[in-house]
Amino acid sequence: MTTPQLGITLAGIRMKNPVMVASGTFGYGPEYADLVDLNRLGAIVVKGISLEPWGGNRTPRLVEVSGGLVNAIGLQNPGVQGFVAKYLPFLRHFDVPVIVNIWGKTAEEYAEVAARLDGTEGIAGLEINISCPNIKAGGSAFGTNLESTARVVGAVRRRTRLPIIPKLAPNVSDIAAFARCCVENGADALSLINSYPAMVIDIESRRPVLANVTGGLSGPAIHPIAVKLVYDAARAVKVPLIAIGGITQAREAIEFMIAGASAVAVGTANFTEPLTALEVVDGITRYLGAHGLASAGELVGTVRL
Amino acid sequence: MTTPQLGITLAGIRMKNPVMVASGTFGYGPEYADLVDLNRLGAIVVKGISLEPWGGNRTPRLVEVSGGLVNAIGLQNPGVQGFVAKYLPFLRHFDVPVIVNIWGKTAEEYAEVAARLDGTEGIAGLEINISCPNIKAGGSAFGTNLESTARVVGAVRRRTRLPIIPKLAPNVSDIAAFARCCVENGADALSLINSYPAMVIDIESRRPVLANVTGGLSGPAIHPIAVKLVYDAARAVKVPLIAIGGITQAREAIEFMIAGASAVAVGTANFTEPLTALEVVDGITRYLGAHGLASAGELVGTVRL
Amino acid sequence: MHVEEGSVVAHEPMGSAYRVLTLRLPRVAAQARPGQFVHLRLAMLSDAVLRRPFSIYRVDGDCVSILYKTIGRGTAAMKSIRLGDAMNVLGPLGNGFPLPTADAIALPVLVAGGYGVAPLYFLASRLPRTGLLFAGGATNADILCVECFQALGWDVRLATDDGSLGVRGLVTAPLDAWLGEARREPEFFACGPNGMLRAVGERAVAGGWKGWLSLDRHMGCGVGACLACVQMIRKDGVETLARVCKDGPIFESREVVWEPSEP
Amino acid sequence: MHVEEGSVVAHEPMGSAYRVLTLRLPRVAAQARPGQFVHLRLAMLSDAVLRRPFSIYRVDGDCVSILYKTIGRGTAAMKSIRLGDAMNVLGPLGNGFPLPTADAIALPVLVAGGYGVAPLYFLASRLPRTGLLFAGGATNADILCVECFQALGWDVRLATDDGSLGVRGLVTAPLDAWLGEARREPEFFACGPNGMLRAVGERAVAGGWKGWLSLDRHMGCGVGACLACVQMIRKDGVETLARVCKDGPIFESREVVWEPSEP
Ligand SMILES: Cc1cc2nc3c(=O)[nH]c(=O)nc-3n(C[C@H](O)[C@H](O)[C@H](O)COP(=O)(O)OP(=O)(O)OC[C@H]3O[C@@H](n4cnc5c(N)ncnc54)[C@H](O)[C@@H]3O)c2cc1C
Ligand SMILES: Cc1cc2nc3c(=O)[nH]c(=O)nc-3n(C[C@H](O)[C@H](O)[C@H](O)COP(=O)(O)OP(=O)(O)OC[C@H]3O[C@@H](n4cnc5c(N)ncnc54)[C@H](O)[C@@H]3O)c2cc1C
Ligand SMILES: Cc1cc2nc3c(=O)[nH]c(=O)nc-3n(C[C@H](O)[C@H](O)[C@H](O)COP(=O)(O)O)c2cc1C
Ligand SMILES: Cc1cc2nc3c(=O)[nH]c(=O)nc-3n(C[C@H](O)[C@H](O)[C@H](O)COP(=O)(O)O)c2cc1C
Ligand code: FES
Ligand code: FES
Repeated sequence: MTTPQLGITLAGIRMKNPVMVASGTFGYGPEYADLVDLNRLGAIVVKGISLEPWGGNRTPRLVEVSGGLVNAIGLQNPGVQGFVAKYLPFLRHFDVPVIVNIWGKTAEEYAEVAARLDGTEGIAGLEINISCPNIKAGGSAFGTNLESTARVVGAVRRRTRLPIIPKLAPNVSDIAAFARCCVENGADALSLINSYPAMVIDIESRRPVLANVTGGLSGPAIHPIAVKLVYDAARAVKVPLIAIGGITQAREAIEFMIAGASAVAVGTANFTEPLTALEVVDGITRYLGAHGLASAGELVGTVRL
Repeated sequence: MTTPQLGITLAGIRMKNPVMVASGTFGYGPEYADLVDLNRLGAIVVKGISLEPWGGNRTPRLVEVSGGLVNAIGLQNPGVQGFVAKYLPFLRHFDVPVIVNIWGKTAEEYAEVAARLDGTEGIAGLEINISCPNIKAGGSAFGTNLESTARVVGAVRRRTRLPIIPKLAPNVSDIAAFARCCVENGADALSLINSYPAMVIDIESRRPVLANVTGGLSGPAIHPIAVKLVYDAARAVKVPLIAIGGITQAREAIEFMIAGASAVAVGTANFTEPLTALEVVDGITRYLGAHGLASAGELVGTVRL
Repeated sequence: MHVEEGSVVAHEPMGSAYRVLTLRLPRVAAQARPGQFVHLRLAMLSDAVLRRPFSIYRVDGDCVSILYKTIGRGTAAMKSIRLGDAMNVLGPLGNGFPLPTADAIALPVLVAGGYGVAPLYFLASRLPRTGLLFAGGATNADILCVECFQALGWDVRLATDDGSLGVRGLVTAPLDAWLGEARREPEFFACGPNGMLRAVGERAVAGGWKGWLSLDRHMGCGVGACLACVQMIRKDGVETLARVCKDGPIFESREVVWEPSEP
Repeated sequence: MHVEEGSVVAHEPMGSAYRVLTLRLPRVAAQARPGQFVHLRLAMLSDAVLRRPFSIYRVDGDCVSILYKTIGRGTAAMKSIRLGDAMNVLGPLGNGFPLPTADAIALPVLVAGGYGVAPLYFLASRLPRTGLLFAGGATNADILCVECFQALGWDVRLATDDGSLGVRGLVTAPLDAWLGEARREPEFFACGPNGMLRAVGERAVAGGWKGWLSLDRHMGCGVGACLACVQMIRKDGVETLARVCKDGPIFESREVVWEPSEP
């Protein structure tokens, strides 16, 4: 038997395997480079970038809960210029596609960030974060409304030739409608999902644990929810899907692919175990071999009803 | 120091304490009666009842996931007549309010069930399940749409004098809108939340584990999501809230009350530990004492921002 | 039925693939009947919300034993249970086998697949008389307790898929061989995989004999509340959904309505 | 920085409220510097997604020790760690203390609150000379390692909130007493609660001395990726958000911009 082919081309981006690392959980690359061979990743999605540098929320920004964590980092970042100057040169040394997660407070800001990154060497695609639960303006507010979703995706589309990948919010009743809306407005692929709006209260002080009051739940807790959303989206659109939510080992990634995802991204599990993404790659390889599948693509959307 | 007062009156229903057991996780009462002193519960919410007996979904109906379980029981029940004949006489022997969870495939069916239970001795209130993720018609389809929510709640309101408590779906972007919609249509209180639409795929067979394909996620995994929804709903409406989702000990119940819930219901944890609800009652009592609070009510909605 | 906290008094391997866990549980022990099960809380697995059901294998005085196989994450975590640990147990649950009286005419014929031998051993130890045990498994490692049954005076016939012990093949092979030449009416008591139960049930129905089958269903509550474990049952011509945990796990062969897809 | 699987070679109580856990971790041990920490994966707590950070307390050959207190569910679960268990460790992390040279003029003055003594002991064991240790805690159970420091030739001054050991009061009481009559310039190395760090920092700034503070922040990744652990830092008049896990945990007193609400 020949070794299964893990390589995929997603929205024109060639990846060695379908396993990426999720925005905000892997920094900008250097943070984990001593531990993880970046060249072995399918792609790196960097922390969300905005037009200007942004300080994020006050601390505490993160709290562990059963089976996950709730974060309200608040999209702290060095701004598009800071990112290009400070991190992109480092990333260019590696043979791994870099996808930049972008956000803004208005559709125009999103588009402006996209325009500035368009044509910049070393960027393979843009993930549009319309679903961050942790900033007042923009973020989730965009991604839970069809009109503003269309506005943001359309605005970005008009200002870049890079593949664009809107990242959907999980807290909607009809994910299919949002998936279709994004595709109609020019999305080349979709990422789903972002963390789920959540809240933790310290019962002794009776204060929210997070300085931002609420945050986003990520980790194994949300995996079965994410599988359902991926399954629903896969039946609504034809563009490739990047599935995110609670992956800790190959099993959850394979579940996502069977449900219809072409690729996956590992988030919170990077904190638990920095080598998770590489273990997932190995696990998928073994699984494909054991199931007589010649390529990762042969697994996608093969759920048997 | 005097012992804190745990008793509450919720939508006119007098309860000895604010700790109930959630629909579908405690049967109709007799199942746990050997283990749990029913008279010590705040209220019992029985498994969802429809106009006619209903067989539910095929098995497997339930699967454990990390920090929770996904169920697709499919609302199997003996119908309103069967319930009244078979279980109500048993429940009448206890000094505990019985809240009947009702559902239908049309707004008229909901209303008809309500009408038949109206005036029946031994029923303290009706919880309207507009949020079950596990039946094709009705269920969640009602609860994620404001118009049908209004229609079902209004129809039930017109046919009963019992307190009515719509049970909200978690998979909406704007829980406040649904809370207000229910209140405008006559709700006396609100329950939130039901289990979250989810899916589990067996990677060996590539089949959904549940015969129903998808199901509802419950348990600790959804607790931080539920706290956020309760917090949002509490700021939108004035009627009392019954918080449900992932309670395993007093801590989570107290968190819900601080966020704005007047009462709570224990669901999945009944399976893990049948005595959970009673332990929660004891834990709340201790907490109120330790914090110098004279009654459970003094805790409700006291989150400090 | 109790929720009882019991301390571990023994936890030993049985053969290469199974373990026996013994807990001091006076209240459960006092009520337990053969065919009933206990629902074990796995506190060491902090992200598990469900208990795990295990047939009662032995009751010795205050102590209850189960015999288990590592299947998935719950039973894997159970390996770390140590002497003296406290375990929270819900039980005894389920209806249990009907106990034939000493003067019953039919010969007790037990049919076990793998760990299905556990409730049958408890049954044998409580029966006023002896009979036959047919035990099957994938390999000789899955054939358990043979000596214990023999010590009680039972006639034991074995089958393994790989022929490593007894006849090569399914347990129905030695069973059918015996049925072919049997001089007494059997009354079946069976516990094992669905396919085996169904095969035993078919023979019982065909022969007009009683056959008590212990069904294995994934469970939530274990007490009849959640309706996760239902099985279609036909009684007096009426089909109803029975709860395996509460109305079962033992059902008479004629009652069980097998799904077409079931093996 | 490595992810290293290490086996437990010792796990002993220290006094009534603390424990010392020692792991064989050759690669971490070879790199570790005083003030750095390790991020421990808690595999026994299956619903935990975050590691737990602990200062390196000792390095002896291939072995790394931490000294910990039971605070919440993670450290409670750690109590069940047994000899021979495998633990997954990420480390060493953070910047570590700057090591004063043998001929530095200032006197090393360590200030510890509770388990804050852990990195300071590692520091003392690596310093070419001795100095003073001020250690404080709620009660005498929170005063640790006094003999170890004395064995290294350090002068130890104690304070407890309840007066059960040393001066009654905060650790700043004996510190201020000493400062009042000190004949040498101190260089502070402090680890403990925020309030204590702030107090030490204020004294350092006021006196024009160096003060190295080891900050304690709740952490996600531990490697600078998640931005959970940020602290406002002023350098050359510019305020930036530093990551305590990566740019710290040690910051110089002048750099730390305390939030108004912080004690
Ligand atoms: C009435 C009854 C009696 C049983 N008696 C025994 C016994 O004596 N010895 C023994 O080794 N096993 C017995 N089992 C099976 C035992 O319950 C499962 O092997 C065990 O639950 C597997 O748990 P896990 O976490 O290791 O497996 P996983 O596959 O990780 O479990 C996932 C979920 O599926 C459930 N599950 C998996 N396999 C089974 C199964 N075969 N039956 C029921 N639920 C399952 C688990 O309980 C859990 O909820 C019995 C089952 C039932 C219903
Ligand atoms: C750089 C650094 C060095 C440390 N060194 C030591 C040491 O040598 N000995 C020692 O006993 N403790 C030390 N701590 C504190 C230790 O990390 C916490 O006590 C521990 O994480 C508590 O975990 P828990 O699950 O028991 O508590 P829980 O309160 O249940 O934990 C919940 C969450 O909060 C975090 N958390 C709780 N308290 C703290 C805290 N004080 N600091 C950081 N995170 C916290 C946990 O890591 C976890 O993510 C250090 C912390 C840091 C940041
Ligand atoms: C600490 C943290 C920071 C995050 N920052 C971002 C971000 O900047 N942009 C974004 O689109 N998603 C961000 N996310 C969401 C993740 O990319 C991912 O969608 C989510 O965590 C679910 O995946 P997981 O369960 O594997 O963590 C962040 C998540 C975490 C935990
Ligand atoms: C097995 C099972 C059956 C349920 N059946 C019903 C039902 O009939 N009607 C209903 O409104 N909710 C039903 N629920 C939802 C629960 O009442 C509750 O809202 C949900 O489980 C979240 O709470 P938990 O996390 O404490 O379980 C069911 C939940 C489970 C796990
Ligand atoms: S397991 Fe809940 S009804 Fe049987
Ligand atoms: S803990 Fe992640 S950046 Fe410091």
